[in-house]
Amino acid sequence: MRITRRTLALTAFAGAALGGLSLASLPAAAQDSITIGVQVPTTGPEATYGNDMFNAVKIAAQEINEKGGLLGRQIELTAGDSACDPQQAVNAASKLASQDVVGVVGGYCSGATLPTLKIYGDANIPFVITASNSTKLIPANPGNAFMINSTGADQTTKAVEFMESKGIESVAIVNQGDAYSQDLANLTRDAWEQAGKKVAAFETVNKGEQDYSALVTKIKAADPDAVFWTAYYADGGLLIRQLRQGGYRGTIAVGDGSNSPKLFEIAGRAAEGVYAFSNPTAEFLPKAKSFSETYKKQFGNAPGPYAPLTYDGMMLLAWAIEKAGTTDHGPIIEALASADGQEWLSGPISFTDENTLARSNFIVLEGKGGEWALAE
Amino acid sequence: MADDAASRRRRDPAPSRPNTGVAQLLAVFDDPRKFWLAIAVVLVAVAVAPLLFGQYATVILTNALLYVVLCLGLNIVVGYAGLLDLGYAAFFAVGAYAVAILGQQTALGFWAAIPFALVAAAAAGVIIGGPTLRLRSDYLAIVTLGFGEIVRFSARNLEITGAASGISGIEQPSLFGWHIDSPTEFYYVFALLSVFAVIASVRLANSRLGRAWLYVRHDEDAAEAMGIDRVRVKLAAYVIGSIYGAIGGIFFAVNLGAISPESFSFEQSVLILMAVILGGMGKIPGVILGAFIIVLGPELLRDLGELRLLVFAVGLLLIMLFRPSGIWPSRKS
Amino acid sequence: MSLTDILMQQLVNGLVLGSFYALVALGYTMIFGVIKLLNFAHGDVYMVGGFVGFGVLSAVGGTLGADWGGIAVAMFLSMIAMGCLGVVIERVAYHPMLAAPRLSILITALAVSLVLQNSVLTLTDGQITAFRTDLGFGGLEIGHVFITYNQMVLVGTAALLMIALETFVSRTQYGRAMRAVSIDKDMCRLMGIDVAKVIAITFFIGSALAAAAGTMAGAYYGSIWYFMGFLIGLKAFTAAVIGGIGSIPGAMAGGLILGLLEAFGTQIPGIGSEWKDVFSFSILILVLVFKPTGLFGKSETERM
Amino acid sequence: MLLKLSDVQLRFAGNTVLHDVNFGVAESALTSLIGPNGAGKTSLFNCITGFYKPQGGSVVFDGHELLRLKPHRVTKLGIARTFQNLRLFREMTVLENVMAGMHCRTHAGAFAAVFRTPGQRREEAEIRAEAEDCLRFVGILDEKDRIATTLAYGHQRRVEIARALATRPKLMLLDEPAAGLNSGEKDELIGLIRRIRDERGVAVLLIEHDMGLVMKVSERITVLDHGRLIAEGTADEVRRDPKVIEAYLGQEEGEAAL
Repeated sequence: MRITRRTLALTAFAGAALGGLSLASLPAAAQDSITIGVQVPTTGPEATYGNDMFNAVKIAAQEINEKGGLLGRQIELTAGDSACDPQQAVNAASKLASQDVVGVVGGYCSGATLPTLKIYGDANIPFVITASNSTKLIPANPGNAFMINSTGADQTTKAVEFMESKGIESVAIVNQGDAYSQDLANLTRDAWEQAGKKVAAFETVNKGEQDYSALVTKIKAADPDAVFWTAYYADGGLLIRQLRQGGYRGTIAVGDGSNSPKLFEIAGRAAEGVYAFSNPTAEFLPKAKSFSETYKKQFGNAPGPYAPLTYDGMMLLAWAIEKAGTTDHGPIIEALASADGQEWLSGPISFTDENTLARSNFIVLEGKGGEWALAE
Repeated sequence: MADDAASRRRRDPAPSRPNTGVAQLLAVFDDPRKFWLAIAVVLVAVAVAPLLFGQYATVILTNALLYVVLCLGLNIVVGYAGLLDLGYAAFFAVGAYAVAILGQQTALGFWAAIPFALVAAAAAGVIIGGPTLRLRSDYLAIVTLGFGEIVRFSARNLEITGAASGISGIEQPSLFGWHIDSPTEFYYVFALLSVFAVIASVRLANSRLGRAWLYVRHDEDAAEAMGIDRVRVKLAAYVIGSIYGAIGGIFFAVNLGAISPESFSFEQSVLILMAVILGGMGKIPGVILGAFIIVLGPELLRDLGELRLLVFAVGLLLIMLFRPSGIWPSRKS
Repeated sequence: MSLTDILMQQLVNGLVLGSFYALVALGYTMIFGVIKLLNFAHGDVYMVGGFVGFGVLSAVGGTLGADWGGIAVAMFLSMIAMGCLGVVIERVAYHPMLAAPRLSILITALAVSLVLQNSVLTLTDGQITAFRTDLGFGGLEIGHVFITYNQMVLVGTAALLMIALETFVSRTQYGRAMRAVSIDKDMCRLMGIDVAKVIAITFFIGSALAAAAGTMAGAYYGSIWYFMGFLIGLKAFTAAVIGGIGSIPGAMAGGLILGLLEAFGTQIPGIGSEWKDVFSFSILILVLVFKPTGLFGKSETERM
Repeated sequence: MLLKLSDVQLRFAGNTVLHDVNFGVAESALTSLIGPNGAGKTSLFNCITGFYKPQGGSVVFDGHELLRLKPHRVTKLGIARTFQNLRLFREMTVLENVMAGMHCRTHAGAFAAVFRTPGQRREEAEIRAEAEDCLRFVGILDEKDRIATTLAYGHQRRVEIARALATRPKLMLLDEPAAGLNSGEKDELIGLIRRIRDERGVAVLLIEHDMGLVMKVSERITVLDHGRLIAEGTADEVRRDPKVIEAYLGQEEGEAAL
């Protein structure tokens, strides 16, 4: 009889667990509100950025709700944690899809965003991607997703143009072996070689590796005019520090993943004069002033690098819903595609045929006195 | 591990097993009617779950069933043969990449690619296991860890594996005109795989080879004195484990449609191992329970967030210290 | 830079990196010596040591300054704290398992490693922590070869610690007992040696050395995070295996050899830096398969 | 000669454990290997069965050189052994323990097991039948479903013997099979050893300290002391050999009441 009881207990457990799952997938809000999904990493290595993006959406939704909501209904947010991991992102996306969301905003790690495109595509849910910008997303987009961050290709164009203007002839490109930084590194190498310049070294380091001295020596031996780090600030800080420590005196530039005040904490003085290519962050956007203040007041710190874009993403989606005049997915997607270049915090938004941002939004920053300032 | 034999018997009752000693506790499952009734209840529950619960639950359950396959495979290596494998995700990766690459580079269909993927995984198992299974058992753990990382780095660096971005646009398979595409369809595919995996595990455990694993794990010398080639028997466990991993990987790849190196990290290997140990090494129902805990736990306790892995790690430590045979009850001796 | 300059510079780089590997490898090898356990948690003790060192430096940096003086104090306190942590880990997790099958104790070690790692992950939200110091970038330039003062202090400290350890093991009563325990525990018990105490001391010293490495690495490289022990743990294990696991001089030599191999390996034409770790792990596997006793290890019969 | 050892030499870390040992076991013979503690008897067993690798000499069994063979190959050629300290598979039943012996006489692999091929099912039945037969032979068939390590000590010894028998050996090496048995059990053991030889035609080589048992059961006795072979012959010859008396008198326990 023992075993029968155990079987019963387990069955009960399984039933409860599944019940819990199906409850979790019920619409989070009452019938008369509009549910918007927010797909960002709220756990995992990139949680800081993810939470930052979520906060930006919260501010946007709050502002809309204070003005009476959308189509006369209030906005409810529901989070899907991608944890920057493809499998978890799929779980999160399925959860959002089964909650009948009107649209989804977010998307940070490109690798995690990629497999979710199909899920939203199958359900025809409008998806405004506010950070992920790998060019690999473009062919995988079934047509319902819209990328409002400039793609890696745009960043490459900016980087090449800027380095050429500085008279740089040879460059060493270093990435971190993840989808985002490898994509950017490859694009930059191709563009740089196409411009008839020299790629002196093309290197990959591993995340979490502390000692780059051997690489620094190799780079020094290749003697490039500039080093371009295409990955994130954490390891970038270490590399910059060791490059300078090892006596490298050329130009150092970093991609948008390294645009963080923490770069200065880690690299210290070595970060002075480092150039960063970045999508527009709040402090350099005149229109984002009040957004920054609200954010600081509400969350106690300054908005992170993807906050304004994500705020824009929510606002753009809201605009499209209003324009479509319905919560049906099809008309909203049509409305998004027709975005007419009107001004948002980060500038005008309109889309190419591939649903990517029609203009490059990249700016160049320079490390000055322990913080980022506009270069040029 | 008193329990391997127990679980085997639970699943596969011998027709006339007398109620002496240990067999007594398992007497319930010696009653074929009750045994098959329990099996039937489980199968019906598995079959109707997607109809009762929504799409989200279906996706999560699909994931849990994938873990069931992976965990049963690792269970053969760890639970039966007693080999600590810290790089199991590597075989998962070999299977996934093999079908993805064959699907993109060749005209082979999905089904025709499967044998190649399995052979690739078995070959990887032989290549890594062959030389290392002679070594001390703890060296094996670290070699498998190193091997897991080598596979992940290689996938990240090579052109053919799509480098860090991985491979996307993997075609979903069709079977006799039925295009396997929706989450619910994939759920049933994985449910079928799990059933096969359980049957194969039970049959293996009940075979000459399965007993040899236990002999070698309990006492290598005595086993060898009985004429059992311990290296060969361990290699068999390792290769079979790798095939299970590859099968999981193959269907993981077509289900997700896109794969990248992050899915095959050390953390993945550790999660699979945790499931096996938490549930109970060597016990098939325990391992299945472990797989469900590892997958459903974090979904049910979303608030845990970052604490998720810590909770599992502490659980693992407590299990090892206080109940090394795992959560699933053991037979008493 | 001429080829000679490059190679000389890589020699310096390899020595610095190798010093870290050697310090961590020593703990691996000593602990393996006394309880034949591959202590997976060792790399994480290094990591926690880095965080404790950072905590101490943040607290005392104001008064003592955050250059080598303050770092020395931080390192010392971190060594003591991690030494105690090592003893606690042994007592709580490994001691009850010593009679259990080897598989169980290995899994327990893995569990301890995961608990340490994820505790820090939870406390830091998985974020990298900047380890701020006042260390300068100055150094000596010999020809085209550049050696910073920091590198000199670091290699010097590592050498001092290793000399101290070697003296301890060969000259003191406990050191001799440690060697005796690694050969035959039962015989030691019969001879009245307090085996449990010797094991505790071994864990203390091994963990303290890892903490020294962790603190120095944090200060020298400028950042710490929860996962920093994983890679170095694997590398240090590789170093211990190259030298012959169980052998103290072997761990030192193995650390330096691996450091140098990695540094020079970067220069090998045709192999990109992305293959660096594959290169290290392949060395590990090759050594284990073809010369499992390493350079200095003694072969042991696992037979009855 | 079924088994022939010539000049077998074994050294451990500089200590010579076996000095040029020469001896043999005839087909279907009952032979004992005796000697004081530490004489190297078990080491010699380990050299024969492949667990130790002697530095020199040769071990020929049934026309095969065993010196470089792994233990499982030796067993497959027809040498089975028991262990001085019981080495039963813990937490497994008596029957499962004995089934281990059949491993080297059967072939079914993973594929056959997963698909339950007819050959595999036949083989499983054969394994079970033969294991039960071996248990019947040693007289403990009724205990086949108990956990082996819960049996009475004397019966655990028999499980080991049944397990060795299940390998279908030509030669069986028994390492102190009477240790820990009471006198009644010892008598039964003598009967069992004789039946192994008489009914199954298996030669037996015995290491034993109980001289009464050795003298009763052995046709030939070989004496080992400090790794050297010091005497060989029938029970009476050995009993009278002065070298043997000296070797045993030198021992404090004087356990050998010759």
